[in-house]
Amino acid sequence: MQLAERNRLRVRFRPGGLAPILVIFVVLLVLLGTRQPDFLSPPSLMSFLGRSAPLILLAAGQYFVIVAGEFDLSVGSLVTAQVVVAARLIDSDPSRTWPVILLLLAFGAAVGLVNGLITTRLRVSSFITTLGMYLILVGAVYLWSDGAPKGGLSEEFRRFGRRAFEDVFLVGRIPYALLILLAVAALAVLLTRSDFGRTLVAAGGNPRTAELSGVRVRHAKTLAFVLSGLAAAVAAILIGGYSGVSFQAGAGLEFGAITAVVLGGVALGGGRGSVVGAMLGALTLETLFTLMNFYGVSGALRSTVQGAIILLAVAVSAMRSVPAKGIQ
Amino acid sequence: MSDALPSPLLALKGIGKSFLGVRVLDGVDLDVVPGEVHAVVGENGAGKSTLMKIVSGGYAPDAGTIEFAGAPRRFSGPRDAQRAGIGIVHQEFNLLPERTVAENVYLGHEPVRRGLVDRRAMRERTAELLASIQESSLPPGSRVGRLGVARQQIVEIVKALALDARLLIMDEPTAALADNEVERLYVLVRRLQQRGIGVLYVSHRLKEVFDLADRITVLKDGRLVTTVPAADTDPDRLVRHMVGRDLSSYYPDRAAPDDPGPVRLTVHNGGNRKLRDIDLRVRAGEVLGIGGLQGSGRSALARALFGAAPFTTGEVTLDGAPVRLRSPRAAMRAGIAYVTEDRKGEGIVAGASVLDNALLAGRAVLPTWRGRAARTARVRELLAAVDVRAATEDQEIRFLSGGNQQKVVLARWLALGPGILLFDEPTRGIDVGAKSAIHDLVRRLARDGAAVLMISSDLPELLGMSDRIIVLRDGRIAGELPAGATEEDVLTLALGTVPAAA
Amino acid sequence: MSTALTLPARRAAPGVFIALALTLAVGWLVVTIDGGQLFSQPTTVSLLHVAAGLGLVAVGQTVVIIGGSLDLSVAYVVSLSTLVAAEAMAGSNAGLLPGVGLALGVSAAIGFLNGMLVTKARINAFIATVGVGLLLKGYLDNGYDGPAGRTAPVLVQSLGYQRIGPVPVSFLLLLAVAAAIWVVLTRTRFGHHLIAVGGDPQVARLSGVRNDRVLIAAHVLCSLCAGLAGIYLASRLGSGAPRVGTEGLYDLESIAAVVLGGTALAGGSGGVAGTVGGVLLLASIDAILNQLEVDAFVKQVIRGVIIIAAVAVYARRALRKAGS
Amino acid sequence: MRRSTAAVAIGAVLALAGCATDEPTAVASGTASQAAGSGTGAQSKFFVQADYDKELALLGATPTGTAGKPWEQVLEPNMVQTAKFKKPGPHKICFSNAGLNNPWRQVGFKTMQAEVETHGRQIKQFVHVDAEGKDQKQIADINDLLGKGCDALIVSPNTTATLTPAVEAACAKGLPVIVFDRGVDSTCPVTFINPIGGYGFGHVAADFISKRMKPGGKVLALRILPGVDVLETRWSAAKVAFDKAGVDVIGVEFTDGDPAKTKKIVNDYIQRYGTIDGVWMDAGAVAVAAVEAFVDAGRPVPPINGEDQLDFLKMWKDKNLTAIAPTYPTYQWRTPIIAALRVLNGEPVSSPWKLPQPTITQDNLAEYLDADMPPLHYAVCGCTDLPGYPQRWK
Repeated sequence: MQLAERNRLRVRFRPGGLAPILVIFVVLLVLLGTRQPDFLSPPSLMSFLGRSAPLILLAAGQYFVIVAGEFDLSVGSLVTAQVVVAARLIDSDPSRTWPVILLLLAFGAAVGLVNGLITTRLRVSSFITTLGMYLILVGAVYLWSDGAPKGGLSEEFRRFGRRAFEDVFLVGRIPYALLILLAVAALAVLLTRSDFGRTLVAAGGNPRTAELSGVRVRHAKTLAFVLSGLAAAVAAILIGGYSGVSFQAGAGLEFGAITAVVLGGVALGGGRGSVVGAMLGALTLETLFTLMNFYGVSGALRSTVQGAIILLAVAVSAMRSVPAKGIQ
Repeated sequence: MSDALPSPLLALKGIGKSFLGVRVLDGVDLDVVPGEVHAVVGENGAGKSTLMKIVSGGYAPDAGTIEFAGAPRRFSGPRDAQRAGIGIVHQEFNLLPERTVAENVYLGHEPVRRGLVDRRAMRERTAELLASIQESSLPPGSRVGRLGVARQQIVEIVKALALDARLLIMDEPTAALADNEVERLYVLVRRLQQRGIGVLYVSHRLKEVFDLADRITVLKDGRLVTTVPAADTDPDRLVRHMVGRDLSSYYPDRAAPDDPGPVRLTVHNGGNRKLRDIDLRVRAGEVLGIGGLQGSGRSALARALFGAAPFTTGEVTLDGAPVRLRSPRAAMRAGIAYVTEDRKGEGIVAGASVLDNALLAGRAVLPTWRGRAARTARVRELLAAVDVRAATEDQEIRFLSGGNQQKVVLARWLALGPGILLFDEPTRGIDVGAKSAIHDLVRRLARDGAAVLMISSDLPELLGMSDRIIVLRDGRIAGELPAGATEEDVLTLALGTVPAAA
Repeated sequence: MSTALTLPARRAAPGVFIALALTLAVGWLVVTIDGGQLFSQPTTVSLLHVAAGLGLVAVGQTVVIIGGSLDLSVAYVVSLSTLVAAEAMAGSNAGLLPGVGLALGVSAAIGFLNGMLVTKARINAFIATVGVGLLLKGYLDNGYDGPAGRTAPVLVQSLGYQRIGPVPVSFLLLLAVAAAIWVVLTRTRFGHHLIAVGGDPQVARLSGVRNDRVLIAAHVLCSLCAGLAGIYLASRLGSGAPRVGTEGLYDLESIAAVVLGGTALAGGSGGVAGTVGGVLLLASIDAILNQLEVDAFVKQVIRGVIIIAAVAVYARRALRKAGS
Repeated sequence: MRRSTAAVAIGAVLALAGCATDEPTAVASGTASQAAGSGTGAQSKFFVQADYDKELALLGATPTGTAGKPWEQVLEPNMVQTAKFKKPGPHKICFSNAGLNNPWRQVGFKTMQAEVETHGRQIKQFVHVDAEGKDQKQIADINDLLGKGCDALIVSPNTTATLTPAVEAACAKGLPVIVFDRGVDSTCPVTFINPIGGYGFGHVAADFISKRMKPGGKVLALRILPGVDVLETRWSAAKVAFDKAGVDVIGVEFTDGDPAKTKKIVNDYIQRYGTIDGVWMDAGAVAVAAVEAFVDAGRPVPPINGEDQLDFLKMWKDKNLTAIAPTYPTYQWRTPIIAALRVLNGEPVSSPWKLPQPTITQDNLAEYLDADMPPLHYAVCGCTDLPGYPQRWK
C-alpha cells in the first residue's frame, strides 16, 4: 500500500509547483527574444522589470490573501485612490513627499485591516467584502476629488517609479522600482517561510484544523489583507511615479493580480501555492503584454489573445494537478 | 453454509486493479448471496475500498468479471451500478444538510410527473420506505442538517433502499455511531437481511463483524486471504489473517498502582452549554478513559479543556495552580494537546505536506525564526519516532493512510511537549496495525509522565487502555470505574439503566 | 466550497424583501419631504426598466451560483447578444425570430464553453469566465467601433417600450423568466441536481448525478438569461451596443444582486425570488438617490456599504441559527 | 407554481388597468451596419464623407456672434423659429447627463452649473440626472424626467444611436429638447449644439504631425478605447490625413486612458522601431504619459498632439515640444443653457448650433497656460467670467 501511494505521487505534477509557469515564462521570453533580440539586452530588461514591479507587488500581496482562502478585489481601486490622494496631498510640494508616503502605507494597511475585519469578524465572504470596498473606494475618491484628480506629484515622489541608477556596471541601469521590488519580494519570501507564512497556508487549507492547532486564523487572515493593502500602497507609489496621476491608475489591476497569482499555480480557495509562483505569474503576464506590443497584435484583439493564453495555461496546470477547488 | 447456497446475488471472479502500474487488487474472488451479510476485513490499504468502488461502479476493474443477479456486468459509473440495484452507504455521509430527507433520498432519481419533480410522491414514498424499516418517526420533510448522526445514517440507508437496492455496501457504517445507535443499526441490518437484501459489510470493528456477518472475507495487500463462515473462526484468528499477530498483543500494560504521579489537572464544578457539574482529577502518568454515548458530552469535555468551547463556570487547576483555558492557544501554552475526533475536518491540513502538518502547532504557538532549524530537526525525529511511513516528508498528507495521518497529528502535539493529552477517538478508521502502534504510543506517553484523557466509543479499547474510566451522560459525570471494569459496567452508566442487549 | 468557515450556508430570502419595503418606505418619505414624487408613473417605469435588464442577468447568475460556480463573462455576453440580435434583424420585423434565435444560440454556445472550461478543463470558474470574457472583449473591440445593426421595430415597440399601466413588458418578461427558473430549480430534476452539486459535489456524484452535465447546463442557462437581457437591451436601445454590458457593470452588479437576495456564494442554497428582491432593492436605491439628485459617487459608496452590510446580516443570522 | 400564477394574475390586472407605450412613433434611423475593422486598413463605418468635408470647411469659417464669447458664437448659422415653445419664466430646466466620469465632463458640468447661476431669476430649478455612462440608465432617466414637469430638456447622450429613440420620445411630449456634445440620429430636437467636431479634431492633429516629417515617417496612433463615436470620427479623419500624406502608421493602440499602459506601449514601440516620427492621439488624457515615455527613454519627443488639458500645455512649454492641441472645448456646456432660455423666450436659435473649435498652437500657447489651475483642468473652458471662478474649478 505504501508503494502504491508513493508511485502515484511520483507521476503527479506537484500541485502548486513552479514548473508550468516557468515553462510558459521561458517560452514567452524566447518568443520575445527572437522577435526583438535587443529586448534581452540588460538595460532594456532592467527597465522592463522596473515597470513590471507594480503588478508583481500586487500579485505578491494578493498571494497572501488567496493562499489564506480569500479574495481581494479592492486592490485596483485602492491603487487609484492612493495615487489620487497622494497627488492632492503632495500638491507638487517636494517637502510633503515622505509624510505622504508614510500616510499611503498607513492608508493601505488600514483598508486591508477593514477588509480583514469585515471578512473575519462579520463573516462576510471576502469576495463581497472587497467588492463592496472596491465600490466604496472608487466612489469615495471621485467624491473627494470632485471627479477629477487635483494637485500633482512631486518629482521626489515620482522618482521611485520613474528613475533609475544609471550607468551601472554590466546591467546599464537599475530602476529604483526594481530595487524596491527586490526588497519587497525578499521580504515576501521570508514571510512565507516564516511561521506566520506557513500557518497562513494552513489556515487557508483547513481553517478548523489550523484553529485547533493554535493558529489565530482570523488574525492571520486579517494580516493577509493588511499585507495586500500594503502591497497596493507600494504599487501605487510606483505606478504614480511611473505614469503620474490618473483615475485609471489602478483600473483592472485586481483582475490582473488574481490572474497572475492563479497563473503562478496558487489555488483559488487557498492552501497551496508559492509567492514566487505568484510573482512569476505577474511577470509572465507583463511579458505577454510586451510580447503583443512587439508582435504588433492589433490593439483590439489583445484581450482575446490574453484570454486564450490565460485559459490555456490554467487549463494545462489544472489538468496536471488536483481537481479544481470551487470559488468559495 | 457457503457451500449450500445457490445462485449468488453478486459474484466477483479474479478481480484485478492497478493504479499507474501498481497492483492494488489481484485476483480477488468474492460472492454474496441474497439475505447474507458478508463482511470484508483487512488493514487499511488491503484493497477493501478499491474493491467496494469496483462493485459500486466507481472504478472499472482491469481484470476479472462481475456478475450481478446472474448476468455479467460492467458498470460505467455509480449511477449505472445504482440502477442495477447496488446501493452504498458511505463511511462519511453523503447527504446534503441543507436539503430535506426526501430530497436527499431521491437525489439522482427524483420521481417525475409531467416533466416536473413530483414532490408529494417523493415525500410519500420516503415515508413508506421509512415505515418499511420501522423508522416512521422520521419526518421526510425535515432538513437533514437538523438530524442527529444516527438518523442521518438511516437516511443514507433509506437512500439506498429507494433505488430498490438488492445489494447494499456498508463502508464502516458505525464509524460515527455511539454504542446504542450501533444496536439500532444491527436491527436495521437484520431487517434488510430478512428482505433478501445482500449486504457487503466493511468494518475495522471485529465485534460488529462477528455480531452481524454470515461470512467473512479477509483481504491483505490486494489479495484474498480467505473467506470463512463467521461461525468457523474467531477474532484472534481473523487478526492473524489480517496482520499475522495475536489479538492479545493489542493493549499495552496498564500503569502500576503507584506509577501515577501527582495530580496534574483538576476540574471543579465545570460547566458550559453542553456540560454541567464536571469534577475530575487526572494524575501524571495515568490514562483516564472517558466513556459515554455520542452526544453525552465526551467531546464537549475535551473541547472545554482545550479551550475550543471553554467552561463558562467552575475552576480548572493545572499542577495545583488555577488556569483559565479561554482558547486553544491558552490551553496549548498550558501544555494541553488535543487529538480531535474528526481527523479529516479538524486534524489535518489535507493539501499540506507531512512536515508542515507536523510543524503546525509549534509554528502557531511558539513562532520563532532563529530556532526554526532546531525545531524542524526535532519534529523530524518525532516523525521517525512515531514511525510515520510516507514517501518523503514533503508528501501531501492526504495521500497517507489514516493511521499514518494520525501519527503525524501526534507528532505535531508531541513537538510541544505537552503535559496533558486529550485523545478523542484516536483510532477511529485506523487499521489494526496502526491502531496498536497508537495504543503503544499513548501508554508510553503516560509512562513518561503525561496525563492522558482518552475518549473512545470502542469499548474494548476504552477498557483495555484506561487506568480509570469516567462515564458521561447528558453532560454530567455519571460515574467512575476502576481498571478492569467490564463493558456492561460502562454501558450501565452510559445509558443510566441496565443495558438492553449487548 | 471546502473553506466553508467564512461562509455558513444560509437561506434568508425574505430578508431582502423586508429591506426592500423599508428602503421604499424611507425613500418615499425622504423624497416626499424633498418635494419630489417617488412612485410617479415615469419614475416607476424607469425603475422597473432598470430592474428588468439587471434582473434577467442576475436570475441567470443565481443559477450558476447555486451550482457553486459563477459567471463573470455575462457583461460581454449581454453586449454580444445585443449586436447579434440587432444585426440579424437589420431593422426588419421579418428578422425578429432569426435574430432572437441567433442571439440566444450564440449565448448558449458561450455558456457551453464556460461550462466545459469549468467542468472538463477544471479551471476555477472565476478565472475561466474572466478568460472567456476577455475573448469576447477582444472580439467586440475588434469587430465593432460603435452601435451596429437595428432592432426589429416590432420588438422595440413591444419589449422595449410597451407597458401595462406602470409595468413595462420587459419587467413582466423578467418575472416570467424568474418564475420559470424558480420552477426549474424547485420542480425539476435538473434543479434538484444543481442544488446538490452546489451543496456538495461529491455527494451529488455518488448519488448518480452527472455533475459536469448539470454544471454545463447551468452555465448555458446563465448565458441564455444574459442573452435574453441583451435582446431586451437591443429592443430598448434600438440597435446593438458593443459596450452596453460592461458599462452597465452587469457582471459584478448581478453577483451583488444574487448575494443581496440571500443566495450563498458558496452554492447549494438560495433562490431566484431573493434575487429578484435584490435587483429591486438595488434599482430602488438607485431611483431614490436619483430623485434626490445624489451624486453618482455617493451612490456607489452607498451601494458598497449596503452590499457588505446585507451579507453581514445574513452571516449573523446563519450564525445564530447554527448556534441554537 | 403558485407564485407564477400570481405573476400572471398581476399581469392581467395591469392589462385591465390600461395598456400604454412610451415608444416614439418614429423609430431611429440607424446607420447602415457593416463590419468594419478599426485597424489601419478599412475606414470606420462612422466615416461620412459629407460630414467630413463640411467640418473641414468649417475650420476656416468665421463665426457670427459676440467676439470673445465663443460659446455664444455660431458657425454658419441656420436659424429656426421657436415661438411655439415660448413660455413665461421662471423655468425649470432638466438635464440628462451621460456621465461625469472623466475630467472633461467634470469641468464642463461645473461650467454649466455656473452658467445656470448667472441666470438666477430666469431659472427656478435646474434638475440634473447622471446616467453614469450607461445607455440603459440614460433612457430610463429621460423617461423619468418627462414626468417632472420640465420646461426644457437638455440631453448629452451617452451614445448617439442608442439614445435616439428616447430623445424622440421626449420630443413627442412637446417640450423643447436641446442636445449637445454627442448628437442623436434625429431632427426632432430644437437644436444640436457642438463644436466643429471629431473630424476637425482628428484632421488638425494629423495634418500638423504629418507635415512635420518626411513622407514615409513613422506615426504611432494612441487611442483611448474603441466604439466611442466622438473618438471614432477623430481617428477616421486622421486616417484620411495620414493616407494622403503618405506616412507610415506603425501602430494603432488602445490605452484605456491609462497612463501606465500608455508609457509601456510607447516604450515598446520606441524599442521596436528605433525612432518614431510622430504621435497622434484621439484624446489628450494620456498625452503627458506619452511624452514622458520619450523623455524617460532619452529620446527627443517627436511632433505630438494633445488636448487643452493644462498638464499637457505645461509640459509643452517646459519641454519646448513640437506640438499642437486641437480642442473639444468645454465651453460648449454653457451654450445649452443659453439656448434653452432663448427657446423658452421664443427667440430663434441656430440648428445645428456649431461652435467654434479653437486650436492651441505654439503661437497662442501662452494665452491658455494658467499655472494656478489644476493640471487636469481644460484651458478652453470659457469659464473665467463665470461666478465662482477659479475656486469652483479647482
